[in-house]
Amino acid sequence: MTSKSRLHIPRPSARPGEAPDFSYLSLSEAGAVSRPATSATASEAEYLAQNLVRVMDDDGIAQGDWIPDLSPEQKVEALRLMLLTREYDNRLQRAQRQGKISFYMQSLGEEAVSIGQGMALEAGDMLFPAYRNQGLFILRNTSLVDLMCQCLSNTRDMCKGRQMPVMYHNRKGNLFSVSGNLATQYPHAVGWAMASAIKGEDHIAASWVGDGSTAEADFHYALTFAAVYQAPVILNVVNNQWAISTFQGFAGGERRPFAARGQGLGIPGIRVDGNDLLAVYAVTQWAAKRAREGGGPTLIEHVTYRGGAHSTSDDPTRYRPKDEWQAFPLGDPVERLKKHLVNEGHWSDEQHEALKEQLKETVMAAWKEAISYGTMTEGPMLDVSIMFDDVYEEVPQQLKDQCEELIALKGTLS
Amino acid sequence: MTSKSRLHIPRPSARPGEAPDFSYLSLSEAGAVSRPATSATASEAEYLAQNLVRVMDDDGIAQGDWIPDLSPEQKVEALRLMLLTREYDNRLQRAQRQGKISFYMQSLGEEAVSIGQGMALEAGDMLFPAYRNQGLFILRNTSLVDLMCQCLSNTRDMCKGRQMPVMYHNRKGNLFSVSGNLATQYPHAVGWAMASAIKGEDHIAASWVGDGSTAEADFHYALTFAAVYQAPVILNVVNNQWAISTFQGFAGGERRPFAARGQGLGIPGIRVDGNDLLAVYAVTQWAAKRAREGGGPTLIEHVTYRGGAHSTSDDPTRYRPKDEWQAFPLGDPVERLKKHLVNEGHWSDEQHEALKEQLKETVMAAWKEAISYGTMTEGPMLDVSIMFDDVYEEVPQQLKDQCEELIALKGTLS
Amino acid sequence: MSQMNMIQAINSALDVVMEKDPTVIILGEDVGYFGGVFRCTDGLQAKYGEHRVIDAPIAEGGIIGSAIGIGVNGLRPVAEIQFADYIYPGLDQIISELARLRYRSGGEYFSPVTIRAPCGGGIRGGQTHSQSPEALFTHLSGVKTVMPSSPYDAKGLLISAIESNDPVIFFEPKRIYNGPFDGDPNKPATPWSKHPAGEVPDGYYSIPLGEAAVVEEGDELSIITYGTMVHVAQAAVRNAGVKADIIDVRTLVPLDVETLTRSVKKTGRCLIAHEASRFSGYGAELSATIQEECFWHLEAPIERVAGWETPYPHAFEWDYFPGQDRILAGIRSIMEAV
Amino acid sequence: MSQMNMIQAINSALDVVMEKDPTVIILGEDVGYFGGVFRCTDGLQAKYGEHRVIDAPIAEGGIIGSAIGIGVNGLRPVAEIQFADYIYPGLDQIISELARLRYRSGGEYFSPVTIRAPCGGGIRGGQTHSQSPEALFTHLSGVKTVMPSSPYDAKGLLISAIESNDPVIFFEPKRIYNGPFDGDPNKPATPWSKHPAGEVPDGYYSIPLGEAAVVEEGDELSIITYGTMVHVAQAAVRNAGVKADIIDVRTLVPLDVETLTRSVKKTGRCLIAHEASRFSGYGAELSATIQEECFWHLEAPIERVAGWETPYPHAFEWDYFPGQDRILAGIRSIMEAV
Ligand SMILES: Cc1ncc(C[n+]2csc(CCOP(=O)(O)OP(=O)(O)O)c2C)c(N)n1
Ligand SMILES: Cc1ncc(C[n+]2csc(CCOP(=O)(O)OP(=O)(O)O)c2C)c(N)n1
Ligand SMILES: [Mg+2]
Ligand SMILES: [Mg+2]
Repeated sequence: MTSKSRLHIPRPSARPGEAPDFSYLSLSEAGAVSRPATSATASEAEYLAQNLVRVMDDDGIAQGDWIPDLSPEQKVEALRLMLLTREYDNRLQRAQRQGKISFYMQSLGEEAVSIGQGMALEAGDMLFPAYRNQGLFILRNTSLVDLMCQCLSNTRDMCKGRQMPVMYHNRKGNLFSVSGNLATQYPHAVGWAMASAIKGEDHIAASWVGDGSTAEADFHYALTFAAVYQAPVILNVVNNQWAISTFQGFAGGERRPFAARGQGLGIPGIRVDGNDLLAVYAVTQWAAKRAREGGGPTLIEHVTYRGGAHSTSDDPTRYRPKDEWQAFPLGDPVERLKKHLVNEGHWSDEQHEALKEQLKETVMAAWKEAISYGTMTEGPMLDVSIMFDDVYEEVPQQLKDQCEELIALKGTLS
Repeated sequence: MTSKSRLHIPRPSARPGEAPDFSYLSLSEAGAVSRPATSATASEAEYLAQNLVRVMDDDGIAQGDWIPDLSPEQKVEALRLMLLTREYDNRLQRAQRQGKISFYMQSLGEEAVSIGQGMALEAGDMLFPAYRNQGLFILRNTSLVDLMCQCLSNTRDMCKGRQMPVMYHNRKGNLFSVSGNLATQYPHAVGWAMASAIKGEDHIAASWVGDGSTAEADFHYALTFAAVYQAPVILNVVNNQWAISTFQGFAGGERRPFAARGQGLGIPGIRVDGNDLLAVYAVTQWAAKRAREGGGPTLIEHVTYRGGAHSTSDDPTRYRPKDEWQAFPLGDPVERLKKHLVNEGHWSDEQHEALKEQLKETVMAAWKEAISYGTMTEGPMLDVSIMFDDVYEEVPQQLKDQCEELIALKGTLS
Repeated sequence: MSQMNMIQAINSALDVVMEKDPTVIILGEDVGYFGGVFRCTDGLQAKYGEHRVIDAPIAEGGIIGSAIGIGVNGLRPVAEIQFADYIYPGLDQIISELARLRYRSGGEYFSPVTIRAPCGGGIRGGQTHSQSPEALFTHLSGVKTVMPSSPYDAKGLLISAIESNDPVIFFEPKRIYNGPFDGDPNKPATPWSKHPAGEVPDGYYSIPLGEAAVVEEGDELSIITYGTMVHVAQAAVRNAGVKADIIDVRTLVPLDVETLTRSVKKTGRCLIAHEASRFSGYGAELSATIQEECFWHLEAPIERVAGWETPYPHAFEWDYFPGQDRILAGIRSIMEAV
Repeated sequence: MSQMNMIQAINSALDVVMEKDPTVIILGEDVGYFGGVFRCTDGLQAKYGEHRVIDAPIAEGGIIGSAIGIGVNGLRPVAEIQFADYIYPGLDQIISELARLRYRSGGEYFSPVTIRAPCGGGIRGGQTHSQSPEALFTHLSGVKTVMPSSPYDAKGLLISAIESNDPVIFFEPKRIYNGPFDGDPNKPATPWSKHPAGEVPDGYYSIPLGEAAVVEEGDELSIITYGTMVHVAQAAVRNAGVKADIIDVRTLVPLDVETLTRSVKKTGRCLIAHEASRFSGYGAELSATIQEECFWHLEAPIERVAGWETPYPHAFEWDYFPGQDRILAGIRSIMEAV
């Protein structure tokens, strides 16, 4: 039967043991793609989905229409935030290996997406992150201790022990609760933006999904509702080439860029170099301005690479070349921004190393504080009655009874 | 709050009491759109989604690249099938009004879609119809009596009394079971086509949804899976401008044609004059050939108009101008094919009237036979034990017990 | 006070709440200009504008998903699902998101969405316009589930549902939209105007969620039911000449265990009735709970009268529907048990 | 015969059936080249080719929807849903299509889809990797629902499920993939190699759907359970020193009522245990059915030990999980009832 099969099965360009091959990635030169007015029609902006908006060239020099108006200080701050995110990831990845937390997911290699976009948006804009957007939480001043305590499910956990690691939220920071279910937050962002429009407010919403998650229904719902009501929302697809073990071709990325997914609905799409912080910032600013002007939604595809394993439960050497990231033509977002800053004379190797050292200490200090509030295995522990709160606004009688039953049972045991 | 609202709310061009206005419909001249090779790339075929493939001009003369190779006899047969479908609809619509059946849905004005496409496909191709594709059943020789008995839920009902009217199927005719749930059959068609490809067979699948139904998740799943595996399937969107009371703008049709919905995945889309049987036939043939050659899926949007009420439960004068259909620029598919045949000298008004009369009799005879097998209210009745069959392949003990309980209970009552 | 049928009562509830609270908005298929296929939102768009009564794309998951986001942004969305049979494309958003948002965010986020859906059979709607899927929702932690059985209750409960900061699934038994159907399809339908619960205050009032109603009192038997079956049970009891407590559960979650058990402890006999299929239906939970709480008072097995374990069959509607005859048979068997 | 853990047994079932029947194909997220996140399909793509073991887009509704079409075209699809917690986007296709296709088409169409999904808690997976949603499926007419508790049963039941022309939802309690977990997270895990049911024939065999297994015999009490809880119950009974029938339901639908009631009629006392939340859980149906069938034999209320009525809480896993202590408390209360 199979010998005659005509079913097309997408195949990644390289498997373990083979040489990485990114020839499938269509690239544009830095500065090559022009910047339309934010009032451009969807048709006028259509070329943005087929090309790749890039600002920094191989020497780190900014090129073209999309150079954002960022001061050296802002760029250094962006670099700091990316490095901090990476250091935070390092620390928690190790904590998982040491059995202090049950699970972890790094954003290694994708830091420019969260930091570049977060910087381009306003504090009143509401963000609906996915699990690899820790950079947004760090950027919006969620304390590292709070983030760590969430991962530790300890007595200071913002989720009160109810969520796996990385499922953060930050109410004051306008960061929505991360869900373990893929893409479910996408229609929430659209709904939030609809409400903002209904109320006549200026705030916009933004959300993120991975390349793989675009196959889910919620992706379609979100695009449809955003298009129908022209909701002020930025919908991001972080195309890091992989969805656990399947490459982006299994989500339909073989023929067209993900940036083109909204075209059939008239949603402009921008394909951007996701490892180029300046480009990410610039396209986000464009989309945000457009949304605030009443121009409706924009879909942004960030072309990047998942530098690490999918999660601490994953071993990517089983399905992709070990050195694939090293061969990724868009490099490492940290190194690229560093090069740009060094080139412009605002940064040096020494400063860079010193900053890394300092961030390491900051993170370590935060970690020490965080574990003082308890770990998965060591004291202080959350009061078990918390398990029964927040299912409803008020605890119903049945849950009160169950809580009592449990406490009584624990009493007889100890 | 609402005074400041910026939410875009789609608005139909005319409401009851206003003059119909189809200026929003972008039209092409008959023959104006060229026909690419079936081996064309998706990009080469992209213009087909933005234009409108038409063959018959206002005088009924066939024009351009897409003129299909149909003999006069075949075209007369197509006319006959459209008329038969319409007469069948007439009869069942009246039956519902008389309380003989519980519900009905006409395909008035959309007959060319089912007849044109059905004729262009092969008997081994598997069709996954929606509820307004009765033409496909008629074309594939499902006996009128069988169709009517389904609507009557009587002793000869193919569904054994289990389905509302119009939820037909025809196993031998390769017509899948119509579902009351919108769009659910779309991924079935793709799966069927995948299996055909896996087995190395030549048969393709086709499915239909309405404009409104494109917002459902299954539309997205079907397109994604079809694109990923390049499944040999034709996915049709019958854009009859309305989805119960909402016009096609509420499904995202305001900015781009539905034919463009697959572009972001590299699925070629064709926008066709759905009331032009020759054009419908021609584009279907193109898509079928392409699929059989391994070229993968095609999305076809049929631009047509829902000439009647949504169903017998609906009153369209509450939400659209009474005379909107009369103003529809693409006319009536029956009249258009008739004009073409008359113009070509293969048909006459007299023949037309005679045929209509004859079909009326055929349908009436079928109806008389059908009701002899029972109606909703008058005997013969299905044996009640049939209610418990086919839930599973074998009737489990629990259902046997329930059946006995019911029969015993009915026994005590009578 | 006015005479209202259940549609008018629901319409009135929406009107009253929208008037009172400008953050309430309605979203659903055909709910806007047209006023809904059952006309529950008739006139509301004209009154409150296109931005508060919003026609939606045909995407139940999108309606519920966007309603969640709307709710997070300070508005109070009431989503209509055209038929309960079409709620399933939205189940993931209900189960994974709506029900758990407050819990998983440590109480910091919630979305006060109310989802209205006409449910139940008896209207010759076949399998896709007749289902009673309430059991599925009652197994979820974090949503409340409600089903009224009269215009008066429908308005009062719907107002409470909309005002609740918890998500509520509000099922409307469409067979009794126009009158208290007693299970006999051959009799002319009684309108609500002939029923005391068809008298409905014009203005604001509410009925707390979580309280069952004893609609009929007796000491020989407890019948526990909800929705359309309340009226079928009442008719059956009249015909059986038995003195029964008839309890309308009204709020399925959280369940008013107290009212149920008080009755069963008194009568010692209990019949549970609902339209949905029996196996793993909501009646199973009612039966299990009552058995646990009232075991020592039971004088006969608790029985369930429910839909058969098949999809809803168009032609066999009245053999499938658990009508008076089946309730009578159940009553008989319970009363004769020794 | 080989020593197999449950993953190997499932893999072996798939292998044996694919070898025997060339129409069997596998579809799911990460099931192909990678062999599945739990490695249940390890090696199968290499052996049977990319066209029979197919990596799918991340779209559970699309996987189930296309599997239905694949099944209609004469193949026999086994779909993997990566975690039971992610099955909800596919519920509409299961409820509205898969379960009803045979019925609604008068028996002319069907699709023999098997859906495998790892379920259950005890792995520190938080709310999105710990759920036990089986109750929802047991309320549907037209699908069978299965949950094995050992490698031997897993292989035999999975083979039957795949060969069945009825759709089957096959839940795999992932906590016992590697060993018969007894509910005590502080003890070193026992591997299947130490358990008789870890002995699995290498070749073809099958266990009929619809038959419960009496895994332990006694006359003082019946414990009815399934999945991981079978082992927790066994350990609890050992510690309680009570003589109990322990019945592993195995096939939740169709339920083997006969085996259950035979036991309860013998013992007069019954405890039901499952991981899922109690309210409207599958235990409610078990309790209701047993009460109906065995009322006159019951000497104490039937009790349910189940998950609390909250979402699955990460940090409180061992307070939430119905462990030995809760079963012991249940046994005590049932045995002491007079
Ligand atoms: C609804 C749902 N299905 C499946 C999963 C399991 N899962 C978790 S992450 C993942 C891959 C997602 O890939 P992508 O969207 O590309 O995001 P990335 O991990 O690359 O950032 C899968 C399949 C899930 N969490 N939710
Ligand atoms: C899942 C689902 N949601 C809602 C409905 C109710 N409904 C039946 S037909 C219809 C409108 C469909 O419009 P369209 O897809 O344009 O098809 P048309 O009726 O115009 O042929 C709606 C909302 C349904 N049958 N299924
Ligand atoms: Mg990815
Ligand atoms: Mg339509």
